[in-house]
Amino acid sequence: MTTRSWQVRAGLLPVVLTGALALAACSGGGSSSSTPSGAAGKTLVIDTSFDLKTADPGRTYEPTGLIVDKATYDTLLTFDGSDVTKPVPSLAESYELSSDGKELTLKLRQGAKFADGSPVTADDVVFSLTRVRDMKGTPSFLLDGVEIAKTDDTTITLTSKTPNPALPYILPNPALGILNSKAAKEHGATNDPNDKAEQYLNSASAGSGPYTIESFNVSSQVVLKANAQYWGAKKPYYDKVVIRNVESATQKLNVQRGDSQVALNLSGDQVAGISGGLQVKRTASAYVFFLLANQDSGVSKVTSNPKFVEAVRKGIDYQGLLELAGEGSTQASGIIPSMFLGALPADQAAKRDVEGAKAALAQSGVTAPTVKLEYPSELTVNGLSFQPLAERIQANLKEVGITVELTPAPVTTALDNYRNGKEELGLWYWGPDFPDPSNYLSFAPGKLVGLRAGWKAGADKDVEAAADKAGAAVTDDDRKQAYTDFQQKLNATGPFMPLIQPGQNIVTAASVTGVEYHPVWTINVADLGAK
Amino acid sequence: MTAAQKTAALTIERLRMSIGGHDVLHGVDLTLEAGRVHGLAGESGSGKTMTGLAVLGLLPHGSRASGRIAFGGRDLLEMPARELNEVRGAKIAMVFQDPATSLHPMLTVERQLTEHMRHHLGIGRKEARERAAGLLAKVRIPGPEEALKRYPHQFSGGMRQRIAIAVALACEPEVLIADEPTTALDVTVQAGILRLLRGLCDDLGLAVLLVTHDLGVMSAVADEVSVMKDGLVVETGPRGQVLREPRHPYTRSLLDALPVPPGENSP
Amino acid sequence: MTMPLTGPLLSVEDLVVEHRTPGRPVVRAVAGTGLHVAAGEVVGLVGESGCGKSTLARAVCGLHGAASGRILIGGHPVTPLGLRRRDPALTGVQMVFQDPYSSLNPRRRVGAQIADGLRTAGDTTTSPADLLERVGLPRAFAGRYPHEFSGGQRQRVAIARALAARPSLLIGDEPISALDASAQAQVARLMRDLAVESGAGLLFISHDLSVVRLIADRIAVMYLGKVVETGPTAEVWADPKHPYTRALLAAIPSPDGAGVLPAELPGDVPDPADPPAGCRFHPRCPFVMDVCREREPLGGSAQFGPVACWLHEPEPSSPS
Amino acid sequence: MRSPLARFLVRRIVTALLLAVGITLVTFVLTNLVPGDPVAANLGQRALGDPAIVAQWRADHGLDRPLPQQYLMHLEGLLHGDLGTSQQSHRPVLDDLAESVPATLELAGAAILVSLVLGVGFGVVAALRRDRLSDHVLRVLSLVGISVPTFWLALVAFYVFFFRLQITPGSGRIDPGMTPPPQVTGLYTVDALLSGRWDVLSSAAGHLAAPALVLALYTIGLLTRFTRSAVLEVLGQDYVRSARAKGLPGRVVLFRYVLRPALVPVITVAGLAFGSLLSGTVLVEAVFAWPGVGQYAYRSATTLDLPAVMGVGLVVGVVYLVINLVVDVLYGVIDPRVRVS
Amino acid sequence: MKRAGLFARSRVSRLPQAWRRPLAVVGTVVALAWIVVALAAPVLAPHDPLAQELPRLAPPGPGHWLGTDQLGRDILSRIMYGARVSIPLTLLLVALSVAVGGLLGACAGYFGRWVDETIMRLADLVFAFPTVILAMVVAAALGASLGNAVLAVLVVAWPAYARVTRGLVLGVRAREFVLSGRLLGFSAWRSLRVDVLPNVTGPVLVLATLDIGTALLLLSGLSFLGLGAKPPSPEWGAMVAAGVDVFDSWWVATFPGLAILTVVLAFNFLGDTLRDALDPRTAGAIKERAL
Repeated sequence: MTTRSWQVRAGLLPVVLTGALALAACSGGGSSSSTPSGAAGKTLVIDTSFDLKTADPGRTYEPTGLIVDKATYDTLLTFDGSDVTKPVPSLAESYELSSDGKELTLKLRQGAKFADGSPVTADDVVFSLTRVRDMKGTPSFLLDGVEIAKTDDTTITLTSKTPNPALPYILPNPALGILNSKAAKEHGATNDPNDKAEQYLNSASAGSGPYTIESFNVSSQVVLKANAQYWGAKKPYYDKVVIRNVESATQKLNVQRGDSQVALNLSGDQVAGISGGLQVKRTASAYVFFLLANQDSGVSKVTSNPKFVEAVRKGIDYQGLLELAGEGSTQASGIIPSMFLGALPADQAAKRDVEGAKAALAQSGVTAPTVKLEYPSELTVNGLSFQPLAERIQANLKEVGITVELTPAPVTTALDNYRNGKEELGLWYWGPDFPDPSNYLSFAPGKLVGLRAGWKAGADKDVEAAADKAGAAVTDDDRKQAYTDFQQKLNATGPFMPLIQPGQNIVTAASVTGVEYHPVWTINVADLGAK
Repeated sequence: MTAAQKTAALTIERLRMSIGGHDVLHGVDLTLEAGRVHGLAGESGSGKTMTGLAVLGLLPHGSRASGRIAFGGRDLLEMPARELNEVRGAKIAMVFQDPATSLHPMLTVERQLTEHMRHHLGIGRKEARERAAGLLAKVRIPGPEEALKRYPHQFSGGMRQRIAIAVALACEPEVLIADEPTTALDVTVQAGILRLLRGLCDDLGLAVLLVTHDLGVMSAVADEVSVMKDGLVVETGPRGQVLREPRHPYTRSLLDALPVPPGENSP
Repeated sequence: MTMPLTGPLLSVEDLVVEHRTPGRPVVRAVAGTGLHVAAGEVVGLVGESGCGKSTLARAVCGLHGAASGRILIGGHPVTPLGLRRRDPALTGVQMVFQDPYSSLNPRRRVGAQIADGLRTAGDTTTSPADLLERVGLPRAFAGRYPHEFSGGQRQRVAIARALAARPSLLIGDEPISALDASAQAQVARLMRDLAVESGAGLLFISHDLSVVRLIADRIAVMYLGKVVETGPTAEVWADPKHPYTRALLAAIPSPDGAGVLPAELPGDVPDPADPPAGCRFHPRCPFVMDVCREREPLGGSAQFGPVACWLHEPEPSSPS
Repeated sequence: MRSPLARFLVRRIVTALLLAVGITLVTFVLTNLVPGDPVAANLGQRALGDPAIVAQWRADHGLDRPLPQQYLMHLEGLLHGDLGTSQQSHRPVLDDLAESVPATLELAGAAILVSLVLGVGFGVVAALRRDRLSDHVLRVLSLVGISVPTFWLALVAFYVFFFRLQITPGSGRIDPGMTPPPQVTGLYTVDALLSGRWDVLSSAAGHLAAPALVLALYTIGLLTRFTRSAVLEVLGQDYVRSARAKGLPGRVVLFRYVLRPALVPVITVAGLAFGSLLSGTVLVEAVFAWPGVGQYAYRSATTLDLPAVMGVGLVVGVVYLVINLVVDVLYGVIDPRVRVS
Repeated sequence: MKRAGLFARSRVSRLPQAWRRPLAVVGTVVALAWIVVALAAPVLAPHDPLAQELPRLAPPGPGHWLGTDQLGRDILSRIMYGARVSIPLTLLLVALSVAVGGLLGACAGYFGRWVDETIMRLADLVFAFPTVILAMVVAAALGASLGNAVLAVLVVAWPAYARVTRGLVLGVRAREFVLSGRLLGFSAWRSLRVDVLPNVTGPVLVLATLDIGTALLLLSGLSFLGLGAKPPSPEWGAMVAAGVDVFDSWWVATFPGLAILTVVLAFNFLGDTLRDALDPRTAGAIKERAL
C-alpha cells in the first residue's frame, strides 16, 4: 500500500488553528456581556428605530430628531412631564397672549447660557425663530405668518395676522429650539433657504440644553454628553447618553439583557411577554392610523364612490386591528387623538357591520371591485408595522367582497404617491405637529391631507363649513363642540377612516427614573435619572 | 557495458494491482540489474507505467497492490511508510514522461535539485548547491550556476528533461525508473536524452527500468526487453532476441505494425 | 467537387503566418515559405514540434489568416474562414486532425457526421455506411456515437467524413500521432490509398519520418517556419542534402535490436519570436560557414531549389 | 525592460480604471431609474409647496440639467473627491462612507479571515482524507454552510447566542458605554490594539465575533469545497508525484508542492467571496445593528438618496477592483511564471 | 498517448453512478418532496394560508403544528403554499438566467471580437457589485414585487452563465470536430447550434442545478428586505421578515427559514454530486462560479 501517514498529521494542523481562533472569538465575546445601568461612567443607552434626518432644529421634524433636539436645545416654553395642556416657562420666564389672540409677548429669562458659556439673548431668539420660518424646512409651518420681533433685550413679541391661540402650544416644539446665533452664523446659518449650517449643527449642537452632541450619525447612533455649563436647576444626570438605531425586535432583547436601559419602540405584542425587573410604561400614543379612500375619480372610479367608502368603513374589523396593535392601543373614534381637546368619545367610534357593508357595496353599483392599498413597507410606529394591519384590512374587506391588492413601497416612494394624492386606498398615520386639535383641520376638503385623498375644495361644503367654524372658535367649550361636530361629519361622509391609536410602550431598566411619554418629543432625555 | 555483473538490483515478483476493483496488473515479474537498462514495452493501457509507479509506492488513489518487490533484501510493498520514504529519491529514483509537468513550476531549479539531497543526505545548503551545479553540468545544462536560479518554464523541453534526470540522480540512487522519458520530446532531442541515459547507466552502474512504447527507443538503449500486454509480461529477453526473433505472437504483431521493417530504415 | 486543374493543385508561395498574443512579441510561425502539391500526389510535411507545419496546414484550410504570401487551391486564392460560410470553391480542401478524441462531435451519431460531408459534396447517392465500409468499418457503425469507438476507429470515421466531401486535397495534420503504434501505419496507409484512389492530393503532416517514408511520394522538411528541403521521398531518404534533414534522419532510433544509439543534434530550437539571423539552422549546424550566419538561403524561390542551404547553392542556370 | 508582473499589473490597473468609470455609469443610470422624486424626499412639506424653492433645490443639485450633463457633473465631482451630499444625512457622502465603510471592512475582513483559515483548513483536510468519513462530514457541513439563508442565520444566532445563551454581546461595534478608540484605520479592533486599549479590544472583538461568524459561514463552505477540489487537482499533478518520488517528507510536499499552487485558484475565489461577504452585510448588519455600509446602502436605496447610493456603488465597486488587484499581485508572489519572463 | 477521451466517455459512464451517491439521493428525495408539497399544497395544507382564523402567535401544537403568525394564520399551511411561490419562481429565474446568460456567453465565445468585448465587459461591470446590493438597487428601482425581484436577480445572475458558457464555448470552438464542420461549409450559426451548444449544455445545466440554491437565497433575501413578494403572499423570505418583529415567538421566523434551508440544501446536494460526476476539465470551468 502507498503511504499516507504524512497526510494525516499535516491535515490536523488547520483543525487545531481553527479551534484556537474560535476560542479567541468566544472569550472576546464573553468578557463584555453587559454594562450595569447608570453606575459605570453613568452612561444611558436608549434603543430606538431611527427616524432621523438631521439634528438641525430648523429642519428636524422626525421623532428621533426631536428627541435629540429636546435634549440639546431649550425652547422658549415647554411642557411639564407629559402634561400637554399647559405650556410652562423655559428660556422665557413668562408669556402673555393678547385678548384677540394675535400677539404673544414673552419675557426672556436672565442667566441662561449656551453650552459654550455665552448668554442666551433676544437676538438669538429672533434669529432662531426667523430662521426656522424662512428657511422653509419641514417645521417652518409652525411659524407661518408669525412676525418675530425683539422689543427690548428681554422681550420678544410674536405677532400673527389671524388669532393664533395655539402659539404657546407650538413654541415648546424642539424644532423651535434657540440657537447660539453667533456660532451658527459662523458656520453658515442664514435666514433663508440657502442656510448652510446643517452640517455644523449635526456635528455639534449650538443650544443651551442639558446635553450636547458628541457624535451624530443618522443611520447608526447619536451620542450626547452632559452639558457641564447647563444653566438650569436640574443638571443632567447621565454623563453620556447613547441613542442607537436598533430594530424593535432587537430592542426588546437588548433591554432584557441589560445591553440598553431604554427601549422606545416595542409593539404591544413585544411588550406582552416582557418580564424580569423591567419597567413598562404603556400610554396611548397621539398617533392615529387611518385609511383614506381617494375621492378623485381620475384616480379611482371605485373609491370615489361614497357607497364604496361606506362599505369599507363598515367592513373593517376595528377590534381585530386593536388586537394586532396590542396592549396600550385604543380605537380611534375620530381623527383627533383621545387625549386632545375635541376628541370624539369612544362610543362614537365606528363598528364593524359586515351585512351593512355588503349592502352598501351593492348600492354602490360596483361589482367585485379590486382596489390597491398603498402603505409604507418598512415604517413602524411604536414597533407596530403597517404590514399586518394592511393584511388584516385586506382579509376584512375580502369578506365584504372587496379585493384589496397590497402595494407596499419604501416610505419615500409611498410618501410621494400619498402627497400627490395618487393613492387609491392609503394606510397612513398622523402624528400631531403640536398638541392642539387645530392640527387636524388639514383633513378638510382642499386642505393638506384632504387633497391627499383627492378631496378637493368644494367637494363637501358641509365638512368645510364645520372645519372653518372649528378653526375660528376661540374658547375651549366652543372649540370642543366645533371639533366634535367636524369629526362627526368627517366620519359620516369623508374619505378618511380613523382606525387605531397604537400604544406607546416604553420599556426601561428598573433603575431608570423619570420616564414620561410625550406626544411631541416622545421622551425628554433630561428628565431621565437613576435610582 | 558490464554484462558480467549479474546482481539483481530490484526484483518484482507476481505483482498484482487493482484500481477501484479493476485489476490492472495480473502478476508481473521483472528483474533489474545494476549497470543495465531494462526496457518495458507495451501499448497504452498495458500496465507498464503502473508497474513503474508501484515500485515507489506511488499508486493512484483507491488502488491496491500485492506480490513482492524486493530491493536490498526487503519487500517494498511491506515496508512501513516512513522507511519507504527514505528509499524513494535516495535509493530508487524516477523520471517521468513530461518534463513540463513533472517539475514544480513555482520553485527554482536549485530548490528542486537540492531539497531531497539535503533531506536524504543531510548536507548543508552550500554543499548541496555545489553538487547541484555539478549535476547540471553532468547532464550538460549550459551555465549550471545561472541555471540554478531559474525556473523550469525558462528552459526548453529537452533541457527540462535533463534537469529532471539531474534531480533523479542527485542522491546517487541504485535504481532509476524512467517512464517514457522521451515521448514528449522531438526526435533530435530524444537522441540526446537517450545517449545521456545510456551513459549514466554505464558510468554509474545504475539499474534502469525504461518504460516506453517506442520499440526504436527500446532497441537503441535497452539491454533486456520485456513486453507487456493487459497487465502481464508476455515476453522477456535480451534486446536482440526479442526484437529480431520474437517468440510471443503479440511481440511479433507489434513489430509487424511498424511502418518500416526492422533493419531497413538506416539511411 | 473537383476543380479544373491549372498548374499544381495546391500552391503556397512566400507564405507568412503570424501568431499574435497581447503583451508578447509576434511569433512568425510560418516565415515566408512555399509548398506545392499536385493532384494525386502525396506530400509528407515533416518537422519537429513548433516548426510551423500545423500552422501551414491550417492556413491552407483558411483556419488561419496569412500575414503575406499566397495560397492557391486550383488557382483559387484561399480566404481566411470568418463567420461566414466557407467559400464553396474551397470545400475541396478537407482536413483530418490530430486528436481522435476531439475530431468527432461526441453528441452526434457518426453517420450524421459523415452525412455532413456528403451534403457538402452534394452527393445524394452515397450513404454514410458506404463510406464506413471504405474506411474499413462495419456499415452498422453509422448509428453509433463516437465514444463507442477506439482512437484508430475514430480517425477512420474522421477520414470517412473528410472523404465524403469529395475533396481535391486532403490534409492530415498529425493524424496518427495520438494513436497506438500498431494503428499508426494502418491509418496512414488507409489515408494514402483512399486519397490516391479518389484522385485527390494528400498533404500528410507528421513528425514521424518513418511513417511518412512509407506513404509519401514527396517529402518536405520544415525547420523553424521554413521548408528547408523538398524532394522525392526515396531520394531524400537515401541522400538527405540539408544538414537538418540529415540530423533528423540520423536521430531516428531503429527497432532493429542492434542497440545503436541515434545521433544527437546539439542545441535547442531557437525561439521563433526571435529567430537567428542568416540561416535559421546555423547555430546547430555542424557544417556552419560564415555565409550561413549572415545571409539566409531563400528556399523555394529562384535562387535556391529544393534545398535551402549554402552547401547546396544551386547553379544559376538550373532551378528545379 | 519591465518585468512581466509590472506589465501585467499595469494592464490590470488600466482595465480597473475603465471598469471604475463603468461602475459610476451603472450606478448613475440605476439610481436615475428609481421612481420617486428626490425633491419630495428631501424638502420640508412647506418648502415643497413653494415652486421657487423646489426649482432652486433642483438647480442646486443639478437635477434640472439633462442626464448626460448630470453624469458629467457627477464625474467631475468625483475627480475632486466629491461624492455629493447625502440627501438623508445632509452630509458629504464621503464623510458618511468614511464612517460606515471601516465598520463593514472590519466585519467583512474578520469574516474573510475566519473563512480563509477554516475554509482552507477544512478543504485541505477533506482533500487529504478524500472519501473517508471526515471528508464526507466536511462535505455535508460545507454544503450546509452555503445553503443557510444568511438573514435567517443572523436572526437565529442573535437570538440564541445573545439572548438565550448570553455569550455574545449585543448590538453595535463596542459596548455603548465605551468611547471608540482613536481613529487610525477605522477598524476598532486594530485601533484598540494600536492604542493599547485592551478593554475596547476585547469588547470590539466580542461584538465582532457573532456577526463575522454568521457572515463567514457561507464563505467557509465555499472555500472548503473549492480548496478541496483545488488540492485534489494539485495532488494529481505530475510534480507532486515527482516530489513524492523524491522521498520528501509529507509536510514539505503538502506545503511546498500542494498548498502553494492550490492557493492560486483559492485566492481568486477568496477575492470573489469577499464580494459575497459585502452582499451578506446588507442582510446581517440590520440584525446586529452594525453601523456599516450595508445598512447605509439599504437606507439609501429605500429613501432614494441618489448621491449616497452612487457613493456606495462606487466604493463597493472600487473595493472589488482593489481586491482583484490584490489577487493579481498575490498571483505574482505565488507564481514566478507571472513574475519572471 | 495519455490524452484519454475524458470528454465523451466520462459523462456517459459516470452520471448514472452519481445518482446512487447518498447525497444525491437525499437531495433528490428532499427536492422531490418539496415539489410534491408545492403541487399538492391545496390538498396537504390543513388551513387556508391566508385565513386569519386561528389564535394569534400560538406556539406549535395540535391544529397548528408549526404555530401561527401575528395574524393568526397557520404557518405550516403558509409554508406549504409558499413552496408554490418560491420553487417555481426560482426555477423560472434560473431558466431565464441560463437562457439569457448562456446565449450571450455563447455568442461572446463563438463570435469573439466586439461581441465578446461588449458582453464580457458588461458582465464584469455586474460582477463589480455585490449581488445583494445590486439586486437591491435594481429591485428598488423597479418597485417591490416578486416579478421585479426575479428581474433584479436575473440582472445579477446572467453574467455567471455568460462567463461559464463563454469559457466552455471557447474550449469547444477550438475543438477539431467544430473546425471540421466549418471546413465542410457549416455556417457559423449551424456550427454553433449543431456542434458547439450541445457540447456545453451538460456543464451549464449542472451549474444551473448548483445555482438554484443561490437563486432562492437571493430571491428570499430580497423578499426579506421587503423588495420581493407582496403580502399576503406566503413567500418564505417575507415570512422570516415578519417573524423578526416577534422574536419571542421563535416559530414564526424559524420554520420558513428552515424551509429555505432544506430546499437550497437539496439542490446543492444534487448539484454538487453532479459536478463531481462531470468531466474534470469542464468541471474546472464551472467551479470558478460556485459563488
